Amino acid sequence: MSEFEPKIVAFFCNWCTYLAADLAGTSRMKYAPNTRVIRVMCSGRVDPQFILEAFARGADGVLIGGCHPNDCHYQEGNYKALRRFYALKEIVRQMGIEDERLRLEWISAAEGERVKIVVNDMVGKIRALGPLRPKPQQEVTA
Amino acid sequence: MLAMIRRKMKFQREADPVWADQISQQPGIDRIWSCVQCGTCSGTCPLSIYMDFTPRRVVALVREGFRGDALGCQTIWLCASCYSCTAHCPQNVHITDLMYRLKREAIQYRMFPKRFPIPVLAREFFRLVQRHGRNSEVWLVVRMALKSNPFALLSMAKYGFGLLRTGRLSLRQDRIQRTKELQRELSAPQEEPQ
Amino acid sequence: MSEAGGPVRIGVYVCHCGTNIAAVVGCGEVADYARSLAQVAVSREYKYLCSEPGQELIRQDIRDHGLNRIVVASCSPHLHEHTFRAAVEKSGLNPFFMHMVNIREHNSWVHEDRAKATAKANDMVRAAVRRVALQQSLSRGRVEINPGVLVVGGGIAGIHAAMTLANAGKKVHLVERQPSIGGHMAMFDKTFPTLDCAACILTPKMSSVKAHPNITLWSNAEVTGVAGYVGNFDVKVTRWPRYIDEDLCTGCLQCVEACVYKEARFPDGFNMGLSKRKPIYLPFPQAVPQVPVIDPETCIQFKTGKCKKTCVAACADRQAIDFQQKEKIEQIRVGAIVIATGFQPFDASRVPYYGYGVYPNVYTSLEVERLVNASGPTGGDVVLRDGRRPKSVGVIHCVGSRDVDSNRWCSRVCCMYSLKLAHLLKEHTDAEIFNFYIDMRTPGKGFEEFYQKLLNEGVHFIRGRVAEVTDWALDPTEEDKLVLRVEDTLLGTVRRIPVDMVVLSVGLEPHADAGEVRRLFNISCASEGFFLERHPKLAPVNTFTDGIFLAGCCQGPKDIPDTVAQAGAAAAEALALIDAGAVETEPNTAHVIEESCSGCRTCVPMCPYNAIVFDAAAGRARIEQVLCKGCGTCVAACPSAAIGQHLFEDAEIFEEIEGVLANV
Amino acid sequence: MSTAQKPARRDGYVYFPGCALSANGIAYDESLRTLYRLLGLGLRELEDWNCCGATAYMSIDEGSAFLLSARNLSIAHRMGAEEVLAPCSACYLVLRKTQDYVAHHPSVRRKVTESLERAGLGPLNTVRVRHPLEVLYNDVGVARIQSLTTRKWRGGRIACYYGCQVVRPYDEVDKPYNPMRMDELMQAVGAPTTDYSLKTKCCGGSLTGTTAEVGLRLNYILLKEAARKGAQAIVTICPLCQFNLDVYQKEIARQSGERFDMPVLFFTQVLGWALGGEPRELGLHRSLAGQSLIQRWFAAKEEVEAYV
Repeated sequence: MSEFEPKIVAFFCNWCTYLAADLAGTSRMKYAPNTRVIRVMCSGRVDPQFILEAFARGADGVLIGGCHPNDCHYQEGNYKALRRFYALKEIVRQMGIEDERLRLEWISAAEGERVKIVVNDMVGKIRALGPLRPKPQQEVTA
Repeated sequence: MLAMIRRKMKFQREADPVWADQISQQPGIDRIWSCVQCGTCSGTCPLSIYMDFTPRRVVALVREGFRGDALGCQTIWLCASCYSCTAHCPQNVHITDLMYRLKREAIQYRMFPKRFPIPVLAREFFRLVQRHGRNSEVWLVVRMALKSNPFALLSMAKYGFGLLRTGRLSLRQDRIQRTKELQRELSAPQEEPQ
Repeated sequence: MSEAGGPVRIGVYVCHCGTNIAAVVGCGEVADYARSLAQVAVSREYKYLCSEPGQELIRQDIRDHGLNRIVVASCSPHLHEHTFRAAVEKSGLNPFFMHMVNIREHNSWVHEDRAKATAKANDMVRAAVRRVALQQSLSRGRVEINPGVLVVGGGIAGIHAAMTLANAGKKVHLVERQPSIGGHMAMFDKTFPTLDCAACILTPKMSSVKAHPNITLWSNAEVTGVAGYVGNFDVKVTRWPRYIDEDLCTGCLQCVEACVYKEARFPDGFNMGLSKRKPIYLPFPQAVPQVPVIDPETCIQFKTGKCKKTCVAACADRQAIDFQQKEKIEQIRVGAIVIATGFQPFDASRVPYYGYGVYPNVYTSLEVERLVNASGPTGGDVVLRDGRRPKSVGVIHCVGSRDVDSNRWCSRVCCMYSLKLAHLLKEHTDAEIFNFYIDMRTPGKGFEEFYQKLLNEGVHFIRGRVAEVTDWALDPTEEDKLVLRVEDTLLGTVRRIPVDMVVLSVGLEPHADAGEVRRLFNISCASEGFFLERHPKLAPVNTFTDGIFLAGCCQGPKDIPDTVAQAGAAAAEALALIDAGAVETEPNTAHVIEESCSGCRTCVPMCPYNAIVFDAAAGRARIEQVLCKGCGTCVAACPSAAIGQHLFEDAEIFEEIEGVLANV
Repeated sequence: MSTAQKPARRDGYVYFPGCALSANGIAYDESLRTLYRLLGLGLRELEDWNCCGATAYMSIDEGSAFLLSARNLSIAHRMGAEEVLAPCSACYLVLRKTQDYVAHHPSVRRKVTESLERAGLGPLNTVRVRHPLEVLYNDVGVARIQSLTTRKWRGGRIACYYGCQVVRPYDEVDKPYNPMRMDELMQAVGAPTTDYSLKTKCCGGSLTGTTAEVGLRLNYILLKEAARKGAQAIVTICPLCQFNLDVYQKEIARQSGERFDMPVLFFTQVLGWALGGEPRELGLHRSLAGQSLIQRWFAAKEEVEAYV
């Protein structure tokens, strides 16, 4: 039985985090091969349904990467993403999915190193948590 | 005359690149690979003027794997751990830690220069603290000189007297109360040589 | 253009990129795997897909096998998406039926485990195959290009770019923050390695800028707002008051003469504070425009309101002096922007052990440029702050460069300008000169020859980074000197060298406000803070924002020849854009699916570009395609799923999600 | 400068004297205790403390070196301390370094935790390591020390000598280059200071004993430059520096053929005297060099005059 390899779906914005991942590549940094990157133009494009769908289809974690505050290529798409993220985080928590499995990171085009650190860190934490298994439905106490 | 002529060429077979890799595993020392050989460490070191290899050259020796030179040199024993090199290094090489690392290995393999008093003092100090839990480096120096070196005694005696008179030197061994506790703590199973 | 009706037939192409991909990802396995997927008609691996034969391979398959969807698994779409779209388009297929999978930057270059890397590539290819099947035929929009160009920064880079564009007949607006153009080059004495006088090269160009009918020069001004997009940038420029009307001033300078301050009292910025100026002053003799400026911080009229205003009297009926002048906002529309905002010299006081600001005889290289200049503060006579003439000088290279505590990068020009200053100081003072370097970097044309010249002039070259500049003396020869303590790494021994004067060769770094400028123009910075080019080799003067180009040291340290060459390249890119007359835009805009729109208006405030309008009559939202930039924020926000985004439709992204997870 | 005094620690500062302050540097211990009393600050001695290991221990066995400090930090934690005061530079650095390595290197953390458990000692947690210079500067403040000054300084100009391990490689006590906090404190009690370029140069530590010609030369340079800059005394924050400059001064003078009569004092002695402490309780009689000057400057029966 081989070690559990978490599968992480990553939504990276075209202008910052996707380029940062490109930079990590051109700099030949090494990080865990567990992410599957889906490119969107802006983190603001990430529909909460995408995230729930990813968890439903078997993702062990979801990572959203956008531009730093004030740096959005589309002025403020990342703020929209952030607002949505807070709401979604609460929903995901109530579903019994651990916090470490859903993450939003601001990574600029210059921060290839950050992609490496974030991915490795997230993979480590999710590996420790184990595969995402539906928890026995807990009574939600508001 | 011919006896003074020494071969200085280094053959690649003398180099031990694996050793260099091992040494650089230790936190902080991994930065030796970033060294650009600028010599800031040697320039800022108050003791480099007495060393057989300047600190910069020690980094070069380690990187190239010349273990014998790096462990046998006087440099590491002249290092007073003032951290000036570490603070000044433009590449953040932890040179002081490298010196400590080399000292440990030199003592372990008894590769320090003969009749060099510093490693002897360090070992003596180590043993005393292990046993009693207390000791003072300076105090030990004075005491050792008073006891062991008859020539030094002549010049040292006057310090000893001055210190005794001003209440700054006692020949009584100070010790902690719970020596057992300390020894238990220090009794870790010996790990691989550091 | 084919609308690709009929059953979906997908071709999958896996690129080896030599060994760049193939060394880590099992390309053959990926191609075999792809062949097993539904709707895949052809699957191949190839050594270099971006090569002409590689592209032809795809086109041939489209013709022979009737492919109507293409997946290319190779490098980043940022590098070659346009290449493969063009290849597909050439065969008659709509270019947006092609989708790229990044198995190089995001895979083979960052992973080592072959099995895991190959599995990841399989997942990504599977997702692409599922998504591409849904992709639709799209057409690009067309945007007319405004023929004007904005050049930001009036140093040598901005000047050269502006002149090139203006000579090609384009209308150029040149905006400079300082009261005069000229930048750092205007402060230099000579230029390396030819030793020709900087002013002799630069000042004619500065005058030409002012005289050129196609150039509008706004000095003492800053860009304070940028909106719009390639071809149609709406730029706001704030022209700060200089309290002298540029149109009325004749540049006679009688006002400066007449100022109530008979003596110049205030540090002169152009001369690095080594001389004084009055509250009303011309930045330097060759300043362009030749119009003085009033410094409200020191002018008595501004401070007390009770000055005799002798300057106004001297100006007489020209009436150019205007204490009431306010900043003026100019609004212009341009098609392209060249950013040439330059660098700032490293602040030497950040290296405390070199004593800058502590010992008066420690100078920065820029101060020495002024000191050796014939029109400088001492008329070219090298006299120290304490009045002595130096008999010995130490020039320290790499101050604020190659140092993790300040800036990690090599500033590229310091070795050469240090050699130049050593030569000039020797020439002016006949002092004994010591250059302290870590590595001597002379890789330009004529540079090594210049180094040889200096070696033969008797300048000392000591390989070692100076550890400290100090005043403690060990013996009489060191009394009243600055002592440099350094390891001469070639001798392998530490030396103490007493000198009268120390020159710190400071590095180049991004402007302190480079981050704000970057946001203003919506471009990126590299980790050092210099502006990021789109690709170091393929698009060195482009940015990731179409229509914005880079020139000079704002992109990274470089010398004058390289700066001018880059400025020419930036101007040429801007010209190519403008002369095309129009530019095609990505079709990735959002669109309202009318039958689903409930008219809730959630989307309307989401759009930062006001592209969404609510059609009250129809009770539905509508998206203006020209204004939409394609971020997709409104798509994610729509509660009725009534907004789609071309190229990033919900269904396509869901397929990708399911695709990457299909084997879980 | 804020004059507001932070509330004193509940039970005062937990104080780790270390071996040097109990032997050759006893004057530092005496003056520190006196000064704290005059400032109304409590000092509780760290119970059954052991030697920090200094530089020698690091040269033999780094792991054990960290364990020595770990025991002290663990005892401090058990005493309910959030902070431990370490006046000796070697002690300060080793404790501080141990914390750093425990925090950042999992292998060190593991070994320390296991060893403490084996010895029945508690966890380290986050006891903060502090140096009296920084405590006096930050917690008490220059202004308060100035306001509490009761004696007029009658001594000469001072060279403030910080030495090495307190300002490097950690910079919490003062800046690594041209530190000024001790200078400011000295000026606050009226003692003029010189611009001393060697204030962070190394005294050579125990080299004075092991390789005398090297160690003495370093101290010769320190003394000579202080004198050249017009200093009549050197004030230190480290027992080893004080020891070297004080005890070997006569020998240095003999070998160099130059005359030195330079009192080498602890900064706590100067501050303690300015605040009204008596010379004997400040250990001023324990200096070897410049004793006649010391007796002249620090007269016992100085009438208390309001000074500020």
